[in-house]
Amino acid sequence: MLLIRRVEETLSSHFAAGDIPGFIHLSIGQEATAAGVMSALRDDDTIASNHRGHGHSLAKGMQLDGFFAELFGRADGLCKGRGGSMHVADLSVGMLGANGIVGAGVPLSVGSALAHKTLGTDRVCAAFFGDGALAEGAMHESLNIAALWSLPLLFVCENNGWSEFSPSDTQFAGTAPDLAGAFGIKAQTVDGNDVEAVAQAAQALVAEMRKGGGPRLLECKTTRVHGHFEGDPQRYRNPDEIEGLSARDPIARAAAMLKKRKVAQKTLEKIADDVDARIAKAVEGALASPLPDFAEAAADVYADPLTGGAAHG
Amino acid sequence: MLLIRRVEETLSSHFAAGDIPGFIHLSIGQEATAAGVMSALRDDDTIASNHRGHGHSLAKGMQLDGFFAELFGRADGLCKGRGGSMHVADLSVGMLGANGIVGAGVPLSVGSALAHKTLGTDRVCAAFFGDGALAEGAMHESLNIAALWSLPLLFVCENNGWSEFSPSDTQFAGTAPDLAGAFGIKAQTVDGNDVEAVAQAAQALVAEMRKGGGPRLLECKTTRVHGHFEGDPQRYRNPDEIEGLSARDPIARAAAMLKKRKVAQKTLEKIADDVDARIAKAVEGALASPLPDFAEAAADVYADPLTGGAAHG
Amino acid sequence: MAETRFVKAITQALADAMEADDRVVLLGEDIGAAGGPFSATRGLRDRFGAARVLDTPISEATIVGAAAGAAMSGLRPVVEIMFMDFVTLAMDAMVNQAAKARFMFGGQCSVPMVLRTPHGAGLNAGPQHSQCLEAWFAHIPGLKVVCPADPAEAYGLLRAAIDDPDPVVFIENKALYAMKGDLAEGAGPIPLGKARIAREGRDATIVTYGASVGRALQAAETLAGEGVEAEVIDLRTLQPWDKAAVLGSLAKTHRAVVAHEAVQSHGVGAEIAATIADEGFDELDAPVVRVGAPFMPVPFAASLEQAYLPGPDDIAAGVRRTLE
Amino acid sequence: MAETRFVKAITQALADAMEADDRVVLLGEDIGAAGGPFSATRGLRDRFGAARVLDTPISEATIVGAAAGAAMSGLRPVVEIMFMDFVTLAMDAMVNQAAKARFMFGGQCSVPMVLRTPHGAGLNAGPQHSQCLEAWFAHIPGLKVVCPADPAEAYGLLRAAIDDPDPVVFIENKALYAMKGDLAEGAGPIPLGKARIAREGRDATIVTYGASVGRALQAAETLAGEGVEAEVIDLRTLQPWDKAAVLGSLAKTHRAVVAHEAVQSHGVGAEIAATIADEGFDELDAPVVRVGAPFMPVPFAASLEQAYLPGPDDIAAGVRRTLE
Ligand SMILES: Cc1ncc(C[n+]2csc(CCOP(=O)(O)OP(=O)(O)O)c2C)c(N)n1
Ligand SMILES: Cc1ncc(C[n+]2csc(CCOP(=O)(O)OP(=O)(O)O)c2C)c(N)n1
Ligand SMILES: [Mg+2]
Ligand SMILES: [Mg+2]
Repeated sequence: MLLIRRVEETLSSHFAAGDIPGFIHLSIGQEATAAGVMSALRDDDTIASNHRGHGHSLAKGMQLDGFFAELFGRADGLCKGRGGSMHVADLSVGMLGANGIVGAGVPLSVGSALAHKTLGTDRVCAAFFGDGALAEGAMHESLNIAALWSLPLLFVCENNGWSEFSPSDTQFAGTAPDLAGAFGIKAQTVDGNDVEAVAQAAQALVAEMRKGGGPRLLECKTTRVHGHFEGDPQRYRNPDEIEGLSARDPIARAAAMLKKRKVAQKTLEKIADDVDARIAKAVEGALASPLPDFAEAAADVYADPLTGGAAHG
Repeated sequence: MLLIRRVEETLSSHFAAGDIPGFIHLSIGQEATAAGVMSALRDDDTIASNHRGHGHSLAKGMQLDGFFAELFGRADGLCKGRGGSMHVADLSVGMLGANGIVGAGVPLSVGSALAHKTLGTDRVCAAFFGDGALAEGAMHESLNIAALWSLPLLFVCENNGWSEFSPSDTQFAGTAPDLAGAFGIKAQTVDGNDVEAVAQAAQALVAEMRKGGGPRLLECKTTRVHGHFEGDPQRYRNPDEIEGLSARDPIARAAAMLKKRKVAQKTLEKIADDVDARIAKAVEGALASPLPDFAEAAADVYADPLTGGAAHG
Repeated sequence: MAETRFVKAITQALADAMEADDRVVLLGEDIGAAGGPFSATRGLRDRFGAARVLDTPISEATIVGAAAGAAMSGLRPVVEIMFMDFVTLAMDAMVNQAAKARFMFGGQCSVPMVLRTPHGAGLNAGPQHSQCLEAWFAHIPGLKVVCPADPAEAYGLLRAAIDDPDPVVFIENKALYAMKGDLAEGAGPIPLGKARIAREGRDATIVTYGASVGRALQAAETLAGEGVEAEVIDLRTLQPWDKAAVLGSLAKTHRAVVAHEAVQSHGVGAEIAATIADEGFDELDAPVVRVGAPFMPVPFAASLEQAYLPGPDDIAAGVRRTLE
Repeated sequence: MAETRFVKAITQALADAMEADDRVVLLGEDIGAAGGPFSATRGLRDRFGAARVLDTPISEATIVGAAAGAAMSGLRPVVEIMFMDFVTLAMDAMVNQAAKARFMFGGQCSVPMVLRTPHGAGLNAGPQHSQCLEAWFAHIPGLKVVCPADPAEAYGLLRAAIDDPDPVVFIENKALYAMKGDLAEGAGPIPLGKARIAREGRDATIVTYGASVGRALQAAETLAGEGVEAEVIDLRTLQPWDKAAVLGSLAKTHRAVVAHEAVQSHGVGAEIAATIADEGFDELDAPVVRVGAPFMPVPFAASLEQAYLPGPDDIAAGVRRTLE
């Protein structure tokens, strides 16, 4: 969680400095959902993510150096600089990619969960999506198919109350749990800024899923602290609302909880120092990484370079 | 209702005789839903239909001669022979077309209802779709938008228990009313083979809608007596099930009800004779109608034939 | 005459069309209260009200389908799809419904709607936010496809698109939004289906559209320095396209280059080059050259994206090849 | 050698692929218990079980997206879309997800999936059940596109498509399903990307694919009676396509006709003709002629549909035009 926060703070300043091309969507204020859910998953489980995917990626164990290099558009990026923030992926840890198309990760998850089931494993897949994605037809189709086929698929709705610049109530007439309920899918809502609450709920749901219980939905009520993307002036938002978010900060709450449990201040500081050191090294590596090679990219559109007379195009 | 039945019986025999190109989907056994719902609609209301649209069309007042000529692929068809059964339409009576794409009529209805509302009328739109269409994402998106915008849109689900060759329970994990409920849309289920029950429910719902009550959903439980399309041997269906359908026949039930209310047998016979005479005339006209002209069709792709140097293509 | 940015010309065209006709309504994601992700609809909700500038949920398939249904029921909707890559979600509505309604219902109705959407790369927005998919729509009978090159063109063509009785896909290259240009006071619609000569020349014809018009003009400038006078034809409308203008120019220059930002293979340029290779064959003195993007998704990294984008140099090289 | 119908060759290829590799699973509407709307999967559910032959709800977008996700997670799915017109609902999954995953994830994964779908007219199925939309897919880097011409070709190409590590759109002209032809015992895959010469000739080259191969062969027969020997090239694969084979034939005949059932404008033929007009320019002795469907939706009535379909006569006329 702290890693996610520090990484995104680092990204925010590097973005402002112009080191990062394109646009990036930060999950500052939402870290507990990724960390909590991932506590229930194993390395061989899979997840599909959305445009706001840094937290999901890092919590699932994505390699930090490759992550930074990717966002900086460098050759050593996990995606060799071809995807960036919106497409960062690490298949080796079951992270099937951030996604630029709202809702599109959900059908991918249906397929991934189907593969887990068909191949006779007890793996599960988790699909992360926002409240805005609830309006997409893909959500509905996926809930239905997951229910009909009893797939090991955890639907994780990160409800941060905003869909870009529009408040949720202009976007969706129901709620995620009600929608799941219409398909007979068991759903639960938790305070998404309370990492323990998220973890407990996710662990219980995933345990049921591993035993063949079928799909589940977890709604995490959470807070988007930054703009929709970095650089968004958020004119559409009441400054008081943003101000009020600090009381719900998941990192501060987790730190307070740990203190209450008598975790030594030194231990916490040590964690923070480690995180910062890892980030510093990753950023340094990313900035030192060469720009990607165009010819190499062009050769990687297909797995199978064609021989003979045929040429793509 | 009787008109629909007799028309479709006529189509069935002409199809078997090879007079009708393509494939046709009959609504024999489902006539009461179309007739009942349409009793609640005015001429200036609109409907959108699906692939099984003969009943909706005729109940909305589609011209019979043009209907037959269309299904026979003739120049005097309502669509000049370009659409056939799956695309028969009569905009002059607010019938926005049968539709070959499952679920696609529903977003069109959203737009039509939006137009009614934006133009300040008290018109409503009714969208007809089957239980199989519930699985399409368009259903979900349309329910959501209709609810958010409080549109005068009546969702009519004709639940005949089949989606082509597959029984409903393999197709949709919930029910239409539950789904509507997830969006806060008031829903009602009726015996779709009881024309009075359908009519009463539709009239009550539409009255609320005209007063600005927003969308409603009406589920009609009904029976598909013929195959999915004409010529379908229905090997996937238990013959006993089909046998049993006669007890629920909406036409027989309506006739019995009218008898009980002391409508004279002669009156009923007169209606039947009128219907048959209209059909006979329409079929005759259709068979006498010339084949459509290709050049005329080619000129009708755009409203606006382009001048100057530009040519389409 | 006032200097206007491209995106402001779009806003102006929308506003003037809404002023002229009450039936014109706008639909799209974040176009109302927020004024649009690229600010193309800024101020319109305040001016025309929330009933005519509709903020929609993230439901591309249904908002395009609804636009078609509304167009069949008395409105003239203009729907915005935030990035052209997202039309992948709305193809049924556009292609099976809007495009075919008139024909398949025997001419009973028109579907007067416009789908506005930005295409193009240059913002490091990556593979799912940069595509140019106009060739898909140009392949579909019943649709018109428009792609303007500068602010005045954007204004006039959008007015014409909204006035048009048929469904129109109106494509705005997002790299042009900030472009400045003159827009005449009281400008009117520019007829669809008519190309314009953006620069006259006698040695070779460059056929292009959208943001590539500017690139072609730069190429022509470079070539002029080499003594080569290239004629630049801005198609404006891709479906229908102005075959007479293209063949007319070819009859003068006998050399043709077709350039666009979309992937070259199976792009709009293929149709133009193929038509030239048939109907213009007797006029041709050189191979018909195409300049388009390479056969790969649009890459994210700035360095890759720059190498990916077909630029003025590529176009100039194409022209030189026809003169070899 | 056994005489087999086209649709049975498809079934056989699916069965053999499933036998050879447990990871091959089928998804589609009514493909299981009912054996498929065109019977292409008849008997497979009984043979391989319901877990590998999945009857899906009517949710095209999600079943194609799920196929992509499953392919990234260890399966090799073959998904059936009942009519090609319905791919309009699944374009995001195919184009933004499956096609790009490999490239945009830096080569971390492949997406070994096949989307099977029937295209084409002739059944009076009307404007929304007859379209040929292969040009859309051929325009998308990352996809392969295949369209076989007879039963043996269907078998071999489908085996290759299922074996292929990349996402493949496999298109079956529905008018061919009943076609009979020989299928060799123990036939194997036919490599993607290689054309075949369906008939040799020296006077003109007809480049075509799918059901139009048969039409081109008929045209060639007619032309032979007039003393014109046309070479017929069956492309088999549209993306990639065998440029060397086409240009090689052109070098011999110096005349080219490109024929397909899809709408001519912006069809696959445009790319081929445009390539010929560039790379084959020096070999050309005549205009490059295209033969495709007119620019209108596929009409329903039998009389209109017959007039609509580009047939052997149209192809023969095209060849004659190159010889004028
Ligand atoms: C299909 C599609 N439509 C629209 C967009 C533009 N868009 C990106 S994020 C977003 C809002 C998503 O809201 P939500 O799902 O709640 O996620 P959040 O940003 O709040 O994390 C929109 C509309 C998109 N990327 N894809
Ligand atoms: C998008 C799409 N997918 C599939 C089909 C093929 N199809 C036609 S009707 C049908 C079943 C529809 O079932 P339902 O909605 O219950 O209507 P019913 O036929 O029972 O009246 C299917 C799958 C289609 N026409 N369109
Ligand atoms: Mg949100
Ligand atoms: Mg049904």
